[in-house]
Amino acid sequence: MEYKEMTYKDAVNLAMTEEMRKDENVILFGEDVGLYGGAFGVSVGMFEEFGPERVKDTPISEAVIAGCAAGAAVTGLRPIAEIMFMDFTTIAMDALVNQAAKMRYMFGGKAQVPMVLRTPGGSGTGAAAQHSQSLEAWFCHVPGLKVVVPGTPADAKGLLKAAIRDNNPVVFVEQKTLYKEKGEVPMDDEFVIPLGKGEIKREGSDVTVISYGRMLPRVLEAADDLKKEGISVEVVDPRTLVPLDKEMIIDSVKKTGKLILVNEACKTGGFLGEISAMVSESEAFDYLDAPIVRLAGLDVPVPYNPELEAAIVPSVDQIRQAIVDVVTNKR
Amino acid sequence: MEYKEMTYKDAVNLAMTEEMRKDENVILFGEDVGLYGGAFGVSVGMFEEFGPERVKDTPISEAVIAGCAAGAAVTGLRPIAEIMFMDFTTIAMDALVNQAAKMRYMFGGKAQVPMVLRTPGGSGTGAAAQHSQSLEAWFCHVPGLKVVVPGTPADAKGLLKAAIRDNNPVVFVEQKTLYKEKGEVPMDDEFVIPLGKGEIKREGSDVTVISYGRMLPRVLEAADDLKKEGISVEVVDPRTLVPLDKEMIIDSVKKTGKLILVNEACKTGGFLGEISAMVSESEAFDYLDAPIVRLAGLDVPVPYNPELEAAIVPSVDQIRQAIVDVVTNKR
Amino acid sequence: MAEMNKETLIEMYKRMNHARFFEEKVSWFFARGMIHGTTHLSVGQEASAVAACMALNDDDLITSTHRGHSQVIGKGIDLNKMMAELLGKITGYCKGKGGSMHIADLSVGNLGANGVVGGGHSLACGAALTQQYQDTGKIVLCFFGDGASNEGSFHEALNLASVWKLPVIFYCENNLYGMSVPQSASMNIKDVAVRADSYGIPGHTIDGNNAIEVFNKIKEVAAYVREGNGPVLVESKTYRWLGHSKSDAQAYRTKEEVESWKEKDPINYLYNYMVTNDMAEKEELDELKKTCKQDIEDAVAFANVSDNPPLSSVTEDVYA
Amino acid sequence: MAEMNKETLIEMYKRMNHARFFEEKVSWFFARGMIHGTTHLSVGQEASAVAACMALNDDDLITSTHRGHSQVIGKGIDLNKMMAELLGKITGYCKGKGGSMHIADLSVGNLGANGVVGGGHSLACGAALTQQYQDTGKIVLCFFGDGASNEGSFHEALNLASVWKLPVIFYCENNLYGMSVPQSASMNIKDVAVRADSYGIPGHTIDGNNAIEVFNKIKEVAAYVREGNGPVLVESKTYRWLGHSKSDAQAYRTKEEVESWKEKDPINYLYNYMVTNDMAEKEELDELKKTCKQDIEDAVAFANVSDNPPLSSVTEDVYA
Ligand SMILES: Cc1ncc(C[n+]2csc(CCOP(=O)(O)OP(=O)(O)O)c2C)c(N)n1
Ligand SMILES: Cc1ncc(C[n+]2csc(CCOP(=O)(O)OP(=O)(O)O)c2C)c(N)n1
Ligand SMILES: [Mg+2]
Ligand SMILES: [Mg+2]
Repeated sequence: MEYKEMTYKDAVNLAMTEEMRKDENVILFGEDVGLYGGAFGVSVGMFEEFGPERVKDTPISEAVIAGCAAGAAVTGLRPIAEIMFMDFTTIAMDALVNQAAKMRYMFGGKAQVPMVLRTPGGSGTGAAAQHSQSLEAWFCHVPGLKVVVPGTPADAKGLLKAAIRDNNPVVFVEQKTLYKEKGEVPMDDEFVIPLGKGEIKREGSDVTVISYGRMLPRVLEAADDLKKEGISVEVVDPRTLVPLDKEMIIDSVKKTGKLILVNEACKTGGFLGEISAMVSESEAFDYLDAPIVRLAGLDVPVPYNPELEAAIVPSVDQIRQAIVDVVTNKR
Repeated sequence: MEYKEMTYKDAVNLAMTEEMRKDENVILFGEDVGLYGGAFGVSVGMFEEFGPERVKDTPISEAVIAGCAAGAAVTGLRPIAEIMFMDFTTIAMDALVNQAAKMRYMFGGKAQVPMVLRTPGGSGTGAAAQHSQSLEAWFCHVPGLKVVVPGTPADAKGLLKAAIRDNNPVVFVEQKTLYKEKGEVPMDDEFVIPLGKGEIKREGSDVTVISYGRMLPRVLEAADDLKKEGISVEVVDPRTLVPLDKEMIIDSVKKTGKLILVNEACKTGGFLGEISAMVSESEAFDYLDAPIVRLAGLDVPVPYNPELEAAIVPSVDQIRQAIVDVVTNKR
Repeated sequence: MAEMNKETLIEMYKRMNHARFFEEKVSWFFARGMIHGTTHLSVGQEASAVAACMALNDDDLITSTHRGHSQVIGKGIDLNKMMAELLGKITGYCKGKGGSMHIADLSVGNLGANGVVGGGHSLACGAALTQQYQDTGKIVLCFFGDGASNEGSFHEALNLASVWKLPVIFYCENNLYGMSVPQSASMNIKDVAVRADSYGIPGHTIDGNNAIEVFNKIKEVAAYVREGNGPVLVESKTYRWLGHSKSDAQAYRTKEEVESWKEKDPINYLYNYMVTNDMAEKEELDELKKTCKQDIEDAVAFANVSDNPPLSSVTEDVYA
Repeated sequence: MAEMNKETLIEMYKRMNHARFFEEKVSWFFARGMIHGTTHLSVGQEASAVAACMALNDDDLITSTHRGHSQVIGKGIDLNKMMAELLGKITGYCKGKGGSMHIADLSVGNLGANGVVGGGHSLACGAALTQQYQDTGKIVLCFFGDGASNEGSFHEALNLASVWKLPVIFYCENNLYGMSVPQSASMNIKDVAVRADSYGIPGHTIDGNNAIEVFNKIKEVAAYVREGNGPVLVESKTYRWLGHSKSDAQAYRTKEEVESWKEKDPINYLYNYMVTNDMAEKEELDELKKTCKQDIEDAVAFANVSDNPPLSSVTEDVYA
């Protein structure tokens, strides 16, 4: 396979571009996605290639962006809708949760809603409490939706292509602070990563660390550091939260007997709780020889001051320390 | 203390009425809460007692109902806002999550937002997928909000009074199917149950079952049944999910060594995961001698057919069976 | 303005009667606790719903509402499957999973009723976008109530549709109340149609109890929309005879008001119109009415002998 | 119409200059990476924001927006605390937790800027409800942009305010763009003010670069609103000279367009107005401008010597 180094943002762009070239029912709309290229520049160049019929600016109206995508999807298009910040999905919840997610079931299986709602989540950009949330856990609690959070450029490409081809509404959570991160990305336009398949980003035997999205590079860095100290960390990235690759998680925990979970969302009610509970009620429970540790965001709105902002999400140091503690059985 | 038997619905009404008599800054608004008395009749008689200035019908506009409550609260009133079905809080999320919950923190502690958002959750009424959800887990994931789910008429009264007096935005989740359930309710108008205090609804020693809201009576029934069979079940009702009475939960698990969690929300991403994870990372982990079991709603939209609808939430039988399995260490 | 022929009017009369008898039957079931949940009946609003649908092409699309029985019968529906759905049977439109508030039949362009007031506005935009993008020549009619026009989704959808010139008719069935709240207490305007001005689109107010007026206006508007001129807002004034839903003491309105509207019965109006204009004989229409009633009895019989969905189906159809 | 005296105009001129210099400084900081995050500057919109606030009583309330620096300076603010907030310091209005998009000062009736476009509409209704209910005689002015008027919250809030006769002025600063999208591509109307008709309330369009016109119109409207007549929608046409936010290549508009608006500099306009009408000497105004510039330097000095918030504060102030 041919690879090319590119940013996470460009990988998202490439996935959309390739799918739009292949299937003319794929269109993109959202606020400022056209000429402006999106608030984060993700769709730069697409307006020029596909024109105003396929790359459409909307008014500032998140509810109708999501609802219009659902209505278009159920009638035969495969829309990609962008909500500029994940915080503003709050305005689109009825359309997503009550309409898009439920239409198929409510109508007895006679509808399908192949839409993707792309939205960037996460703090770290100095944009404060209303532009920095990580709300993926909400969507995971809604049957009918699939939820994807890619952590690398290659995953961003492969998963977005799968999301666009999927016949269900998919919430595709991009990571603002990864947008400019680079990685090797397969240029094959049939490079599609199936939703529901996690990836072991690094094999190890002493402890399993599950993480995704923005925290993934930090976990890998901590794992690298600890290798030198003789601690072997297995890093599992579920990549899609719904459907979740339970098997991969359970197998890894059975192998290592120890589990640490890392993300940046507020701890209480976050998706790490779901993973912890799932493991606790699985056969892996009997293999656990230490408590399951969650390292997550503090339960606070995101503050503006950069030092405070940095302090609310797990740092490499904290992750490293947590791993050491668990492996050496300190509580 | 003087007690009176009354329904859950009347207990909610009584709490509001008492607080409105005491504090004229307390007002109620929502769709059809006035002359009509609310879709479920909860506010019947209040329009007559307090008049149109204090019991106000709104247009069908959930976003402004929640936002207006936040704006009124931050300027000195103590509004109670009703959203007719919990499903429609989807339309009010920006106001609740981005505004009400965050104002205090964003403004450096200089604001307070003493509002209550009352809304009935749950299935069991034949109203299908868009009128039956249990979405409390979402709100638990939002720092700044408190979340209450009363399971008895007395708790409904005592907790709602506490919620109205609280200086924070409180999401008060009523239980549709409990509205007509009766119980003894203290008539003292200073009967206030502090938010964050759970209650052991029944003491036991073999297993801890944590439940709240609509599932609570089922758990108690199962516990009663099993007593006859010599199984001693401790039933813990957290009553408020945020703040959560972790101490009570941890103490109970340390005592019994076994934990079952029961609610009716969809299992994946629900609040039971949070409780499970919290216990797994607490000192109670070492006392656990069986996997933590979650009995929750199926991960499906709520179906219309009554048999299907009944099948998606845990039944008394299923709860009983789960308890027996855990106690006898069957997986 | 399109000409109406006898065939069309007869079909309209038939569907209006089907709607009326269907709902009377549903009401009867509810009174006896034989249907669970709740329902929102549109008795009195049959002309508004049926005539509007009949003015569309057969392959045009609609989004329907919680008060949608007349709407979907107007669009053309299999009464058996509809009754079976109300009774929660596997033979129902939604295999018993949807019920009264979620009747959908994508095969005839019925994109579904909606339990969320205002939930259809933005879906209609999306459906219209598909038609525009694929150049199908079809248009979408979006049903909603006076109350729904106060939801934010109304505003966002009409604005988007206007800016994108989407082929949608936003069709407000103004029955003067949103549940218990009269229009005067939920908006400070007399005609919902004036809201069209906010989007730079045409707005019309019509007598929703006059099937002829409804049919003609929607025909006219549909042609305009189909030509690519963008959306139109049409407000149809009508009235629901019964309570808002299953349990409603109707303290918010007077018996006299209800009675005065019963005198404007849309079915009688059409009957008299056809007879007066020599388009049909009384006997023919009376006979037709009987058939309609029988059709509903047949639907009940069909539903009654149908099975409940198997328990195993509860986890099916969540994902495609 | 209220008379304007010299004192008022001088104060207005001062605040407009404060706003201008404040933002120039902020822009300077950003260009050097000395402030993190993003910001939305209102250079060019000073008259629209400041004159509107000054037409209110001191204890009236406002809700502000993401483009709120001129608005909150117009309402009266401590520049030191504001600059400290931009720099994330503990001495800032929000103890460094809010930043540019969340400046609030409840003590002067500033209920806070809002990072959510349209987020203030319904908060303003609530604040107005408090005034009405407690009969305080105060009113609320709700700032928002042309783009924000396409959010559903706009519709719900104006409708509720109208039905409840709440004392709010909905004040749209129409700077012709919502981020990159021109008004013509986001709504099919020329004046946002026509949307007032949907709620049966008065709507006015004014020249937002003319401080005198803004002041007089808001005075007049405030009196109407204060008398209990319900809300009013006022649209103030203006223009932002700079990009939407920190990074904006402005491909969506021409340099000529921007230049033509710079010729309508609201600060110059007020300067000339005062001089021409013999309300102030040039020297006096030039001197004042210098003082304003110095005030901003002082604010920077204050902010610079202020501490960062302690890390421990990160978990404070979540709950009351
Ligand atoms: C978003 C939402 N809010 C509230 C309700 C509850 N509800 C159902 S029907 C109704 C009244 C709707 O009024 P209108 O739009 O005029 O339609 P009508 O019932 O008069 O046909 C209400 C408030 C709902 N289903 N959805
Ligand atoms: C709900 C929401 N959607 C989108 C954004 C991103 N955003 C910030 S400012 C802006 C443009 C707002 O336009 P307008 O209301 O005209 O105000 P202006 O920026 O022109 O002052 C957008 C889209 C946001 N902050 N909130
Ligand atoms: Mg109505
Ligand atoms: Mg603008």
